[in-house]
Formats: sequence, structure tokens, C-alpha cells
Amino acid sequence: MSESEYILELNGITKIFPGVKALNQVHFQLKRGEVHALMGENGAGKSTFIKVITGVHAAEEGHMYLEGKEVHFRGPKDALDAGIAAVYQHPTTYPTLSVTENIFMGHEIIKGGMIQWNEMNAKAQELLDRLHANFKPSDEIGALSVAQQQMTEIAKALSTNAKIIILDEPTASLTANESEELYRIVDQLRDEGVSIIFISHRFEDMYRLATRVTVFRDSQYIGTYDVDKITNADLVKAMVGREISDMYPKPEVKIGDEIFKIEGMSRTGFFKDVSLNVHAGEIVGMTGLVGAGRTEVMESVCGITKPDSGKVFLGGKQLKVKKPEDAMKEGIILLPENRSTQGLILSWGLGRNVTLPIQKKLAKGGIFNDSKKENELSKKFLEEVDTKAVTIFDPASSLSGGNQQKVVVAKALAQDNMKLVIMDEPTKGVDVGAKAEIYAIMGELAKKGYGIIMISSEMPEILGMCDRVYVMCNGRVTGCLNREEASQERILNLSMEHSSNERQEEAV
Amino acid sequence: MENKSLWKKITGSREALLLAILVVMGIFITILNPTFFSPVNIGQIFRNNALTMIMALGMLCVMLTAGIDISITSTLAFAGMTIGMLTKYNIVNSTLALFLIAMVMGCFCGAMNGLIIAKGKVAPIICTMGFMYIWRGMAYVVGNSQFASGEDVREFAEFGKDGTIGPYIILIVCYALFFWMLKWTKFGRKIYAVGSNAEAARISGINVDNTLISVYTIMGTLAGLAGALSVSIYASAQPNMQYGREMDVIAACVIGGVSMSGGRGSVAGTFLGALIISIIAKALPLVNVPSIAQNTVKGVIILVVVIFNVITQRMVDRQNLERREM
Amino acid sequence: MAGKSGRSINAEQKITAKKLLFTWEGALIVLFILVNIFNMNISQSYTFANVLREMPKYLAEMFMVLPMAYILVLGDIDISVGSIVCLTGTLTCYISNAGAPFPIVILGCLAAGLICGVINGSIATSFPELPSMITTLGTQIIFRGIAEISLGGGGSVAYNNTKQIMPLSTKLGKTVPVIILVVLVIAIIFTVVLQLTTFGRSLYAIGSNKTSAFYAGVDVQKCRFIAYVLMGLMASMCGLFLTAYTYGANTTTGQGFEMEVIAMCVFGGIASTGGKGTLIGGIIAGLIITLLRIALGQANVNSQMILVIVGALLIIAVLIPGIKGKIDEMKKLRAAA
Amino acid sequence: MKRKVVSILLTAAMAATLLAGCGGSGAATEEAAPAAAPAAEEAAPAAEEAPKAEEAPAEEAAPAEEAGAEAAEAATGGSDVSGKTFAIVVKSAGNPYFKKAIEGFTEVIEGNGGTVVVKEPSAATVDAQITEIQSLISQGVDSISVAANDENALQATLQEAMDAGIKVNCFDSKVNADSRMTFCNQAGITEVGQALIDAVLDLSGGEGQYAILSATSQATNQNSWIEAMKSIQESDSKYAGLELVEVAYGDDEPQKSTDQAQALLSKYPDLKVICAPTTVGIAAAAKVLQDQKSSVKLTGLGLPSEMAEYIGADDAHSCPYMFLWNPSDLAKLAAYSSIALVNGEITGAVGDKFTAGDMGEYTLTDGGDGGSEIILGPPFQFNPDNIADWKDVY
Repeated sequence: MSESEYILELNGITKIFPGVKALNQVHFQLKRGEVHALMGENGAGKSTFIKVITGVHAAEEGHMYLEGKEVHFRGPKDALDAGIAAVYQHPTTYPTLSVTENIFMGHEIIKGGMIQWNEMNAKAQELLDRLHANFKPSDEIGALSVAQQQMTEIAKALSTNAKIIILDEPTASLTANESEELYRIVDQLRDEGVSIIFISHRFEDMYRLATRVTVFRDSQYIGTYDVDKITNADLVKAMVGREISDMYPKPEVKIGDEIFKIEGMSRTGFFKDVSLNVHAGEIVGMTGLVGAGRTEVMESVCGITKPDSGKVFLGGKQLKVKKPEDAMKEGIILLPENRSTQGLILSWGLGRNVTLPIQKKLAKGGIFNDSKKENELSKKFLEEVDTKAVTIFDPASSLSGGNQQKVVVAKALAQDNMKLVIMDEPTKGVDVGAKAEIYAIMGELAKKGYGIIMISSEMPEILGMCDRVYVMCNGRVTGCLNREEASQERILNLSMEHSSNERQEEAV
Repeated sequence: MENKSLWKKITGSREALLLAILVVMGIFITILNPTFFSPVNIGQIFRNNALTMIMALGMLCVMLTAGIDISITSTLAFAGMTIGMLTKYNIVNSTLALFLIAMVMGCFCGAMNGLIIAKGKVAPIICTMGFMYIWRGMAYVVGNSQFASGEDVREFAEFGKDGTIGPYIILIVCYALFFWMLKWTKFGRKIYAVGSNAEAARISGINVDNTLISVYTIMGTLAGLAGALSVSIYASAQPNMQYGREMDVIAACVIGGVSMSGGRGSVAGTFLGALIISIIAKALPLVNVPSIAQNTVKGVIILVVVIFNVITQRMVDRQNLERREM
Repeated sequence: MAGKSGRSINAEQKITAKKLLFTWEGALIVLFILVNIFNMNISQSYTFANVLREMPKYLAEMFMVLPMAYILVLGDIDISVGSIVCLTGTLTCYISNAGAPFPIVILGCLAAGLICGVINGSIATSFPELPSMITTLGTQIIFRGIAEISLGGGGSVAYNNTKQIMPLSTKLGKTVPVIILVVLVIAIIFTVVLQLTTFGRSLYAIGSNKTSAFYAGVDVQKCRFIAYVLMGLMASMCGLFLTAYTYGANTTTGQGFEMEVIAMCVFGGIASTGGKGTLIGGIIAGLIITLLRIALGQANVNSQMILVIVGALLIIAVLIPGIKGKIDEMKKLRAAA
Repeated sequence: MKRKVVSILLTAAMAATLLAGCGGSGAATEEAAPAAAPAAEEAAPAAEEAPKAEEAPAEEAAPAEEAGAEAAEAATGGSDVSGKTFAIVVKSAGNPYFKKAIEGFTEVIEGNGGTVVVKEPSAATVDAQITEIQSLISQGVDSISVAANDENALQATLQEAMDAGIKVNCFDSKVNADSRMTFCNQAGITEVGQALIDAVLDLSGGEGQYAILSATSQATNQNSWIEAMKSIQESDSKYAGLELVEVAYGDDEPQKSTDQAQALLSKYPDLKVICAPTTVGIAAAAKVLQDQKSSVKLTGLGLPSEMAEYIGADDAHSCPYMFLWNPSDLAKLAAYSSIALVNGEITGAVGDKFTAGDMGEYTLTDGGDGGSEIILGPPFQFNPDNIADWKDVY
């Protein structure tokens, strides 16, 4: 009987948000004690699907069966009670509370009307030990690293004695070692009989852990495959819907003179003694693990944060950058990593977003906003990057991730004094089609002779697009590889060189 | 590692710091005026500030959810004025009944705040500002230009008379109850959760709206209780009673380490914060600081305490960064 | 450039009368007209001349609506303004009573307000972690405290040389109070700056998303500082004109103004959470509340009742966007299905 | 479409609120008028007796029940002012003292055929009073009687009123000479000061420490009485044994007054008398003393209804006797003087005379500040013998 084989089964789930169909008739089957990967591009509906399972969202259509019985969750509480726990992509911790409080939030141990703190602390310690965590139950969550917060979330899921645990991109912000630790934990859980749904963008995760994989695309169910029977190419095709041929249109550009240089820049606690340079027409990659200090270096260059020491040169001239405006005046443009919180004002129209950095330049007499000029200009640049929008007055929040990123690019292009472009994870959360377009724009910019720095964690785009790659590890530049020298192995090697040593030190 | 935890304990424990400030203040005042540290005086500090102290508990809950309530003294006046009139005209004379009526009224006022803030998604300060005007106006309407005082409330005032233990018992019960509620019950956890990360709370199955409504209802109920207590202690009900004192209550919480952005704060801290505010009010006349300087001293203390807190937090962050190896 | 699909994006904004009417400001204008009709019905004394005459006291508060709109648009709040009014009013009297010529008196008053604003601004920008509600609560108590101390045992000070300050409370052509013209000019400047200049745009950017604004090169702390300083300055204008109308100051001067001013802004559609609303809305709302209070006063409605009405209006006004949002959402849901 | 509905709802809701608010308050004002009538009967004895009360520490002045009829007659006496509107502006809403004043004022004006407009500002601030007076100017009333929250602050507004032809007088708390035509003073400053210092002397047994618990530090009346007390004390050697240790300010707030009273007790163990020339302060202090069973005695100015609880000659009561005038009479005097001003009988010049109904004839005297004043009479003493008769009156 199929009912007994599947611990969780969902049929024909449809979820509608204002204006969009987030899920359209999707299916899903989870076997008892299996690790099931759920894959798909950003915006494919994975996260929404998870929230339907955990009762956060109520589906408009469809049925859900838990151990063969149909269930209707009215809220997250019901799902928790039914033994389904989730660890979300962005840790949903309570930053002001302790680890114990976080773990037991919502299912405190209560005896005689009193919360049993001692028992809970002991239990929390037990859970943390089980996960080999290096922090204490009494620590405040806000002070912990993202990885540690993630671990707390897993401990929380464990503490509910859940039968089904959902992990939504748990490795996204973990280092290789931490990921390894997580794999171990997942294996352990599976052996204990817990069924696990695992969402990840990393193929590595899937191969390492899952036995079956379900793919979603454009809010629809595409198929479920056995991991050992499907090829990588087929899986990619299932995810993006077509074969990607020329993903990385790296143009042949003659590299010019050095235009940008950082010398010995340090910022306590973030990076130390960083030096690098960029030539005209060159695309320079910066990679390394999340938290290696790549973004922080570039933020210091752009005046977002203040470095403790170091010099920055642009076109041979030493710069004094105190605030972002200074960097912009010099022609250093940053496309920040996080579109919704750093790159765009989501409630504003596209046009206003594009012209915000240059409003002073456009303004009549430097004071009065020139709406006409602004509209024309933003129209021009938004069209140039081929944004899918009806008018320039559409709020940025109404666009998809890829199109939002294009608006950020248009915003950068609009700055006519541009000399150096720093792109921080420009393709993060962008669908494949838009990705290719962004790479193309990057190529065009290089052709025009601008210097480009691309911060990225995605190996293929680093290898595909960059002339040179700087690798950072734990706040230091550990190496610089030419296009010819660069390979996945060498980059990984450089990005982890110190990690293992440091790990040992910490353990002592 | 050991060093760090010790340092962290000292700077991290807001309560210890406040206690130290209190002790220093106490010693200082006692040197200037030895009568300060007498049982009578200490008793009076608690009695005269019972209202602030009780309402600070409710404000603690409200601020834990990242909200604020500036309508409390209006609620207090509305409830206080109503029972004052009831007993003046001998409609209700039972002390217990009057207390209950005041609390039910406060509960209603608070629930209105909660409903509009939770369901209408209105910023707490704006919503409670509206009700600040409304309930205060209602207090005048109820009073119809009458006070209830002295003889009118004689029987009721017996409860809060100097020398009786009624107000102290209410104070102790409230603090014990809230200490228990916030630390030892599920509901208390929910309040912290909603203030610390409302989205996470929603995802983990906490009904955020209901928690908010409850919190404002609790605040209102306490304001109603404080209204009754005010009438009893001062043997007078006036429509302008405790006008402007909501800021004292907020100040007590802020000094006590309750974060305005939610999720952080404790009953012990609130108690100490309220105590500091009370002692300032009590001590200044005793040490011959003209009472007109009272406000300035209070304002300076609020700013110093919050800024000191920010600076220590920055130092701790800085130290954490420096410890990071590279 | 790359990937051009020839898609064109519309950059023409169609402004129709209907659209304008359904903005908050449009609704306020309609309400403004309705309120005037209502006012004329409840009070026979509601004539243009009488309204002009009664306006000045309220207009003094209107000075503060202008910069308060800036501060609310930033997503901040300043509850110390009532105290600044008190402090600057007090100082104005002392400066004049010490025998200073009138220009010095005015400058002294404005300088005092400026300093208060600088203090607020410095604290707010040096400690951006602190909610502005707390820091201005502190300065609220301190500013009034300083005024109380300087007023001393008497608690009030008279402006002895009343002839000197009279020009501020005179009426041009015996009908139009000077203050109306001053407020008008300053209101136009503030409105133009907020709605039409790069500085105004920056304020909205900060209020909508502080981080994005910062990344886009907006000097967040400088803008906040300027807003607080303007707030202090305008509070001192209020203090100055209030002194001109009361020939003195006392410890209760300006009490509760902060809430009235914030109420006017919020009623005008300027959200306390930042980034929303226009000063035009704030000003119309201020006028609506003012005219309503004048007419209700003329009809001898109980002053407490007036407060209840203002409070109720405020709550209804802030509830409407939420209700409208819910309706729009339901509409979209239906469209998607 | 939905938008339209929302907008309509918005405007409708607002209109509804306005109407509701208006209706409610309208009812309230109407209610106030009939309420004044029965109250007037109660106040009547006071009308008869209080002004005639003898010297300050008068032994007794029992309210004469038979005076009721006379008072009713008084209400109809005086000159006719039908068609004229008289406004009374009190310090703030919700104060029973002024409630009595309003009743007295209304009784006289309506008894003479005039119309009364009552203005109770929302807060006891100058700003609120200015708004109210401005509104009265718009309405074109004939006379304004104001109990000022600040001596100078109303000058511009009141001058504007006088320029508009409105007669302005003040009662209870005066405005400066430029802002008024005359001032109905409840009691001469010296008389009050004399009465209070004599009471202190009496209660202290001739010597010892005493303290004053006042209202706000800027309260005009209290400050002038305290000054009067001080100068009388200095001028006469019989007060040499008295020592004023402190003037504390309770800001007319029960809580702060309580704090201050308690502070006085703990700071000055040898304190013999507290004098509180303010109704809120005296009530708070009375409660503190009585609750603590302190031997310190209290006197000052207080409302009989609030103080009945504490007045008594034995040790169980904290206040042997205190003083006040009848607010209703004071307002009646203000009403009569307003009528006189409106009818042109007086101009506000020193030496003018007018008849205040059955209260008799009054003369405008020099107020000592460049303006004229009308003194109601010396303050009236409330003691254990008469308090029972007065406590239900006001």
C-alpha cells in the first residue's frame, strides 16, 4: 500500500498570493526515513511549498496526507504537533533570547504551571552536545554566528522529536567544515528514523545526502528522480527548462593599465592586510567562503564601513573615501549583495530607484529634482538592461528577483562617471535567463574599458567570467589566480587553507 | 575565555549595574540626610510610587513586543474617575467591587488599543495617542466637573491609607505574578518571542495578533488597577490625575533596561528602574535640591543610562571583533 | 547594449483628476471643504474674519508641523519640541528683559532653538542605535527642566517690553496677522524642499529604506541631523510667536504640543514609520483640525469633547490605509484566482 | 470602485464622529443649565452669610437656613441684561471649586435675563485659555470674566477683547492691570496673609517651626499670600517665635503634594505647623498627617467638602481649622460687576460703586498694581463647629 510507504504526501497543491500563483498543482511524496532533496531555481516555489507543509500558508487547493491520513493544518502549531519541524533558509531565531529559550520556544517543558528551566537547560546542552556545538545554552543568539544560529534551529527541530524535519538551504551560509558537520547530523537523524526534506542549490549536498530528488520549476511540479539515476545535465535541464549553451559570454578584451589598487587594508575582526589591483577592461573575481571578508573589503572601499588602515588608489590617485557618496563621486560603483535591503527601495518606483544616486547631478541647480530628465534617463537605462516592467513607476517590489537585479544594474549604469564596478553576488537568486543577461552586460562593461570586480561564491561564474580571481580566506587574501591557472580545486584549496588550522586552534 | 565571561557578566547584567547605581544613590542621600533610610520613608517610596511601579509592569510587556502605550494615564483617570463617582454617589461602595470595576474598565480600554494595533496594523504610539485624548476626555465627561475626595471616598480610601498594607500587597502580588508570568509561563515566552522576532514567532505557530491584544489588555487592566489604587491612596479622584505621568512609566522601563525595539527586558530591571525614578522624586526634597530641578535630574539620568548602555554594547562588540583570529 | 528585446517601458505618468482625488491629499481636500460646510452650520461666528483672528495660536503650532513631517518621513520622532518651545519662550523673555534690542532677542531665541536641535541631532546621529523616542524623551524632560530651573520659584516670566515684541502679533491692514504670512512663506519653503528637492527625496529614501539609501550615497546621518536642527529652529519660531501672543512664558508653555503636532502630521497621511505622506497632506490636516477646533469652540462644545473628537478622528484616519490595503489585497487575490 | 467606497466611508465616518461628538457635548451643556438651578438653592446660604463674616479668625458664621428665600429674591434683583451674553472662563475643566463658581455666575446672569457661556479649558494652561477667549471674541459676547492661569500671558488676547468692545474682568486669579477692567478679589492679600499667619501662630502655641506647602511655584495667588505672610511676620514682634523652614511646592498634584508633605515631616522633626494655602495641597497634607497620626497641625485654604474628613479639634484630626471664601459668591460678585460694566454703571476706575444684588454695595479699590479690584471680604473660617453645615455646599 502506498499509504504506508509514504509518511507525507501532497497532491495538487495550489497557493495564490496577491497577483501571483506561487504554487500550481504540485505533488510531493516523502518516504519514511529518507532524505529527499527538493530542488529548483529561486522563485520556483520551494519555500512557499515548505510553508504550506508547515502550516504557515494555507493552500487554496490540494490535499495533504500524513501517514496516509488527510490533514488540514490551520497554523504552524498544528504542523508542529503533528511532528513536522522546519529549519528555514534565513534563521528565524529570536536574537534577544538565549539558546535554550530559542530551542524551546513554543514547546517549553512545563510542570505544575512552571517552566522547568533547569531541565530545559540540561536538555538544550544535551542537544548541543549531540550536534557537537561549540556554544552554551545560556548564550544570546544575536551574538552567535549564522552557522551557530542554524545549529540552534536544528537543535530546535530535534527538540520537538519531529518525525519530519525540513531543512531549507541549510548549507547556504556554512563553511565546508560546518557543512560536513551538518551532513553528519543529517545522516544521524536519518538513521534514527527521521524523514528529511532538504532544499539546496548545491548539487554536492544532494549527491551527498539525498536518495531522491523532486524538482519544481515556475511554481510547477516537474518530476521526482532517484539521485543515483539522473545525470547532472538532465537535472539542470529539469530545473531551468532548457539547455544552457553559452552561459558565460566572456568577451575578448584587451586588458589595459592598472586603474585600481588596494594596499594593505585592514579592519579589525573582518579582514587583514588586503591588497589587490584591477586593470582597465578586466573582470576580477573575488571568491572564498561566505564570511571570508570579501564583501567587507569592498564595503570599506566604498565608504560603507571605515577600514582601520590601508590605502586605496584609483587611476594612480590615492582616494579619501569617508562615505559612499565620496566613492561614487570618484567613479566607484557598488552593486550590493542584498537587493531588497541594500540595493533598492522596494516601495519606490523603478525610475526613482535608478536615479537616486544621481539625483543631485540631474537636479536643476543641484537642488530641485528634474523629474522629466530623471524619467527619460531611467527609461533609457531600464530598457538597456531589458527590465520586464510596464512603466518606470511600477514599485520595485512588484518585480521578480532577476528583474530587480537588472534595476540595480541600471542604477549603476546611470552613473556616467563610472570607472570601477563592484558587483557583490550579482546573480544570487537570479533565474538562469537573467543570469546570462547580467553576464552579457558585464562583458559589455569590460569592453568599454571599465574595471570590474565580481564577488561570487558560484564557482562556474567565477571560472567562466573572470580574468583573474582573488581568493580570500578568513579575512586574508590567500591567493590570486589567472584565468588559465584557475580551477575549482585550486580555488577551494586556497579558500580553506587556514580554515582547518584555525578550527583546531579553536577546539583547543 | 574566563576573563571574557566575567567582563560580560558585569557589563551584561543590567540589573547588577542598576543595583550599584541604587546603592550609590542610597548612600549619597543618606549621608546628606540620615532620615532617608528609615523604614517609614522607604515604605512611603513604595506607596507613593505604587502606581508607576504597577504600570511599569504593563509597560514592560508592551515594550517587550516593541510597542508603546502612552494612553495609560488617561485610562487610569477614566477608570479612577468612574469609581470615584460611583462611590461618591453611593452607587457602589464595596472596595473589592470598585477595584474590579476599575480593572474591567482598564481591560476594555486596553483591549481597544490592542485590537486596533494588532488588527488595524496601526503604529502603537499613534493609536495610543488617539486614545490618550479620548479616555482623558471621557474622564472629564464622567466627572462632570466634580471631584471625589475626602469624605466621598472615605470607605474606599481606608484601603490605601498610610499605614495599611493594602497597596504593598497589591504591589508584591503584581510583581510576583509578572515575574512568574514572564519567566515561567508559556504566555511570557510568547511575549518575548513576538518582540524579538515577530515573523519567526508567526512561523513557529505563535498567534502574534492575540499576543499583542493580550499585552495591551494587560496594560490597560493594570492602568485601571492603578486608577483604583490612586483614588484609594490619595483619597481623591480628579479627571486630570497622573496627567503626563506615562512618561515616568516609560522612563522607568527604559532605565530598567527594557529595549524599545522589543524582546529585551526583565521584571527585576523594571522594578529597579521604577525604584530609581521613585527615589529621585522622593530624595530631591530631602537633600534640599529644589524640586524644580527634579525633571532635569530625571532627564539626565535617562540619557546617561541609555547612552552608557550603548557605549558598553559597542565596547563588547569591539572586543568580540578583536578576539576574532585572522 | 546586451540582450535587447526592444521592450519599451512607459515613462509617461498619467495624472487624472480622479487619481488625484483618491490620494490621501485629495480625500483631505474634500474633507476640508466638508469640514468648512459643517463648521458654518454649527457656528454663526464662523466667519472669515473670525477664523483669521483665531488662527494665530494654532499657526504657532503649524511651524512645528513642517519639520515634524521631515522627522516622521525619516522614520524618527521628536517628542521634545513642546519643551523647546517652553525653553526658547523663556529665554526670549529673559533676553529682552535684560535690555537687548529686538533683533538680538529674535536671534537669541532662534539660536536657543537651534542649539536644542543640535543637541537632539547630535545624540540621534552619534547613537543611531537608540530609538529617537527615548533620546527625545530624555531631552524633553531636560529642556523643560532647564526652563523650570531658570524660571525659578516664580515659575513664570513676563515680557516686560511688550511694545518691542508687538510687531510679531500685529495685523497687516488690521485683518491679516503677520504670523499667517510668516507661516505661509515658511510652509511653502518646507513643502517645496520636501517634495521637489534632492534633500527631500533623500529624506523619503532614508525613511523607506535606510540601508539602501546609505548605499546609494545618501548621507543618512547628515540628513537626520539637519531635520532635527530644523525642528529645533521651528520650535523656537513657535516659542517666539507664542511669546508675542502671551507676553511671557511659564512652565506649562508648549505642554502637549508635541502630540498635537504629531497628530496633525499623522492625520495628514505622514506615517510614523517613515517614507510616506506629503507635507501638503500634513498642512491640510493641520488646517482641518485647527478649523474644526475653532468652530467647535465657537459652538461652545466642551473642550474635553473636542479632544475626544480629535482623538477619534486620528484613530479613524490611521485605520483607513490598513482597511484599504486589506480590500486591495482581496481584490488582487480574486484577480489571481 | 473600491477606492471610491473607501473615500466615501472616510468622509462619512468623520462626519459621523463630528456629529456624534457634537451631539454628546451639546447634551452636556444643556444638562449643565438645569443642574445649576437646584445647586443655586444650596449655595444660597453662602450668598447671604459669607461676605458678612467677621474678622479673620471669626468664631462662627453658621449658614442661615432662612436666608434661602432672600437669596432666591436676590437672583432676580439687579438690572436687566436680557439679550446680553456673559462668558466665564475658568482655569481648567473638572474642578469642583470652579463648578461652584460657574453655578453662582450662571444664577446671577440668568436671573437678570442674560445668557451665560461657560468655557472650561482642557488644561490649566495659558494656551488653552487663549483659545477659549479668542473663541469668545468671535462669538461677540458682551463680557468675559476670567480666572487666569497666568498674570501676564492673557494680556494681548484680553486687550483684543476690550478693543472689540467686550467688558473684561477677572476673578479668583487676576491678570495684570493692562488686561482687565477690574478684578474681583476673593479676599485682600493682606487679609489672607494675616489670617494664615495668625492661624499658624495659634496652632504652634506661639513659637516653633512651620512650613508652607504651596501649589505650583508660579501660582500668582499663593505667591502673593506667602509674601504677605512673610512681611506680616517680620513687621510684628509677636510672630518672632515662628520660623518658616521651607516653602514646598506640590504643583497641585495629589501625588507630588503627598511627597512634599512627607518630606517636610521627615526633614523637620520639630515641625509644628504646616500651612497649605491651596486646596489640593491641604487635602494631601491633611491625609498624610492624619494617616501618620502626626502631632503636626495643619491649616490653610481648603474646600470644606474635601476637608470635612480632617477637620476636628482633637488629635484624631489633622486640621483644627482652615479658611476659604465661597467660590459661588466670588463668581456672583464677578457676575454683578460684569453686569455693571456692561450697563455702563462702572468703568473699572477706582472709586466706582455698584450694587451687587442682595450682596450689597461694593466699591472698586486700588489693587496695588495700577488696576482696580473689588474685595469680596475676609476669608471665612471653617472649624469643627461649622464644617458639617458646609461640607455639602461646596
